[in-house]
Amino acid sequence: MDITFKDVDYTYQAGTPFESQALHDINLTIADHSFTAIIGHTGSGKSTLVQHLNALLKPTSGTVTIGERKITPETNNKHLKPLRQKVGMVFQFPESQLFEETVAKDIAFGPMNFGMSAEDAAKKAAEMLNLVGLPADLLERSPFDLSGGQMRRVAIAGVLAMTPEVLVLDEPTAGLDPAGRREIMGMVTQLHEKQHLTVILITHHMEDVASYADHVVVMEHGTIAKVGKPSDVFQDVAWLQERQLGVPETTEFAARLQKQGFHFDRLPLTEVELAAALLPQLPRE
Amino acid sequence: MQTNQLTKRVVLPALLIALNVVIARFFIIPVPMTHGNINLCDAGIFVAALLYGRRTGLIVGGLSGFLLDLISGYSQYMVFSLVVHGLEGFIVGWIGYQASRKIQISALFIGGLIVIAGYFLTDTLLYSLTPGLVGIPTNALQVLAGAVVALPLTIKLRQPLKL
Amino acid sequence: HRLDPRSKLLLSFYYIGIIFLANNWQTYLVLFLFTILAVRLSEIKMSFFIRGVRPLIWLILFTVLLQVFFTRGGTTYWSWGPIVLSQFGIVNGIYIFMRFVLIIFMSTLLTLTTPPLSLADAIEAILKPLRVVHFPVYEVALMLSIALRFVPTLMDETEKIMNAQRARGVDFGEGNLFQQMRAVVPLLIPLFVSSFNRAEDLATAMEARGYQGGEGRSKYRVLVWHAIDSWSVVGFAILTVILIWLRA
Amino acid sequence: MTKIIEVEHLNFRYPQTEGRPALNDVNLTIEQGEWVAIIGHNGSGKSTLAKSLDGLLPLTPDSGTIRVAGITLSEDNVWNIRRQIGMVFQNPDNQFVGATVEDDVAFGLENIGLPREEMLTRVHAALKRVRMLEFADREPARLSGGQKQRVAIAGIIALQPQIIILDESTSMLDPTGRIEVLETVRELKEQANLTVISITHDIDEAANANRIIILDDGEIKESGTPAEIFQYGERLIELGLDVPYAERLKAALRRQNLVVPQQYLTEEGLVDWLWTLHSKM
Repeated sequence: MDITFKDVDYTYQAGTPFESQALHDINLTIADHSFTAIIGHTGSGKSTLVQHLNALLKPTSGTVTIGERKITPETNNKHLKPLRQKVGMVFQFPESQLFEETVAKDIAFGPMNFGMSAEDAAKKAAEMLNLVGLPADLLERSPFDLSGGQMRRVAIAGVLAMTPEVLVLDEPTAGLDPAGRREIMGMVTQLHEKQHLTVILITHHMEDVASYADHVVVMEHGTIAKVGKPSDVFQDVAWLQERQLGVPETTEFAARLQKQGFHFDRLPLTEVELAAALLPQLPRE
Repeated sequence: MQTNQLTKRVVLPALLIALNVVIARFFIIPVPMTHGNINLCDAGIFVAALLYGRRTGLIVGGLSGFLLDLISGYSQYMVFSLVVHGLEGFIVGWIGYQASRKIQISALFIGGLIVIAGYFLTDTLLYSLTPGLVGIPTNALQVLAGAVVALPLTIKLRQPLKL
Repeated sequence: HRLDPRSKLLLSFYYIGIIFLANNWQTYLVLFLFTILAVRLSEIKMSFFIRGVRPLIWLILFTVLLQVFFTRGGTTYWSWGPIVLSQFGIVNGIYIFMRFVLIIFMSTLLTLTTPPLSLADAIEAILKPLRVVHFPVYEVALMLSIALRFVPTLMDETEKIMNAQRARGVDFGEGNLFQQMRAVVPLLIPLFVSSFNRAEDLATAMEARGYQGGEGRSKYRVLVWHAIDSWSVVGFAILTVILIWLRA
Repeated sequence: MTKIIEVEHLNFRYPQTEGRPALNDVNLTIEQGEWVAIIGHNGSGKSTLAKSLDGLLPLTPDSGTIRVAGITLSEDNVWNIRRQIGMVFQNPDNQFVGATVEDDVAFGLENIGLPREEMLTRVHAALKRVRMLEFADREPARLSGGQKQRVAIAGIIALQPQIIILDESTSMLDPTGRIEVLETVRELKEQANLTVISITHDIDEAANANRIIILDDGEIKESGTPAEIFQYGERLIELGLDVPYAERLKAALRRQNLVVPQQYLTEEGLVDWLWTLHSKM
């Protein structure tokens, strides 16, 4: 399922004295089965952009095409359910969406809204809990008794239970410790590689962009400032640093080595790449 | 050593008032021909009163009614709402706090009557008998909606709020 | 606008009180002129006030018509069964219409000129005498100000959770009343839980910053009573006297 | 050097919990002017320890002793101790009391009953020092997370404490906000000789410290300089910290069969080492 933005503008509270343009002239294609990272400052329009992916917001002008479905400013708010089922959204701090008495019921909530029977949804819940790496004995516990990290995974399981084809994650690791961050990112990679989900990730961690994404979109003041493969986008270290967006640590470190006198054809993104590039430039014992 | 129980007696009602204002501003169901709409602020007052008792019910009811009227431009009702919703919260909390389900339902019923009667008197006093009478069905619908939402909430909130 | 919130609040309430003094065309006229003067002094566009009336327009018309057609007395111009168009009816209809408009104008004026925050200060100041009977004046004012400070925060949160649940297939604002009310449960539970957690955090933070109850605190915000406040009070006093004098 | 915090045999268990206590025989001394980072995985007792120092936990007399600036923590002088300690918590929204920036900074001053004239000068000065003066009349809803945390810091320094505790204060911020807050704390520490205790998962924040303390299951497991602790490499992950970049690169080079120095190198150090090696070619 490809997703295409064509000339998309979005204005909050259009037609009122408080109107403010959040997106301007967005043209973007997100290919099926790709892993796209969206980076940019708070307020650059990242969150507004992803809310167009399942028509939580409709463009004020332009068209968003999600698979077969075209969303225009005139699109009716009804009959959006099939779309919402196909595009799963994990918002920032998703644990705040938990509300049911048990973990099982909460995970089953989404699928049941999309018409799954209670029985199937219960099965799905057990399956998804396992998928996010939590033990089955949590199923009948109250989600509010779990630790913060566990709550977050239950919330993600609740989104995955809708069996979406596209998974959108808005800073899924915010506020977690490094171990928790690794586990969540590991899980997302698995979903992308094994279940072939299209993944769209909003993040501030350039390391994650470098390690996982095959595409990166740089947002600035509601427009797309740059788009491309991470290995291309991160070459321009100065451009990114000017915008205080940062680059992967390896890239920054390699740029420093380059100033010292080392030579790189292209700046590497991960320490493994850097080590490989350094090896011919160092004496062997 | 001190714990923060005393401070919480100020802060928790304050947050519930804020939440109530938000709930009332967000969930407005238009009703033609009357005050224009009903909102869910009674649901919030009922929940506060049933979960935390008459003191919290009184404060949350009275002050959220008071604030809401100012913010929504009905400030002629401010003082009346303070009294009516305050009394509503107090009575519901008094009767329904830690009581059986049946008693809680009757508490909500009485609370609802207080609101209906209170606004009937207010409108009659401010304007005339007709607006007072016209308000009765709207207010009845509003407290009914509040009660229908509040009851399942109080059950489901016990666990997460550790009550 | 420039008035102290204390005088604004008290005078608005007082105004609603003296509206009851009006009972003939002279008194209503005086009140009307006074209100228009107040509106002019506020420098707020008339359209805002008209907008305040609009949601109530059906109720007002309905009430006025009932008054007009069901009041007997004076000259009868026209009648059809129980419905009468009489002199008293028309006069009463005009009076009730005036009362609606006057109250709504004054209430709109208060809302538009009073930032809710200054209200907390005003209430604290007005209720201060009640401390004698151990009424927790500081606590009430603090509650109001904390509540106001958290309204935008919880607004954002509501929006966020609403989006999250919509993404999970909930339809808000659709279907019949019962369906609409069912839809709010997945939203209200997280909101209550979050408010509760915020209260816990905030209470801890406040104690860490030395909050130990209202006693012994000093005030950073102060209200200043200006000459204009005194003049407004005088204005209202004169108005009262005129009204009593003109009453039938 | 003066000891500003002395903790002896501190034990604590949350009421109505079973299993391990949250703090188990913690002994700790912190010198005035020190910056100490406390790390540990989630649930290791870091925040509990921080709260106990400020008397924010229902401690009992047999819990052990806590001395802050020479005062032994007890029911009677908890408020004196709180005046010595300023705490910045994790969620920027949930510690903002005032309806505007200046009201919030004044909140702590109102609590101690400071006269209004004095408050005006202190609020002004504090906001200036965290560079938030032009936001004085703003409402919190219009501020970024980093700005809210800076207001929280202003509220603390207005009270002129000797100690600042950062309880995961940067964990909910974006990278810009994190840098803002850390810069602010670093500056203030220099100017006022503050003692800083920061509880964190952030490697850059930990690198600022003079000393890192590792907490695990409510017990102090280790304590050392950042250089000593950072040598742990991959093990740092389970202790709630990232692996420093230099260590990660060293590991990658080692996998390429290169012999790398054992001891911890800063990034600077690693550049130098690589360059020296390169020059031998």
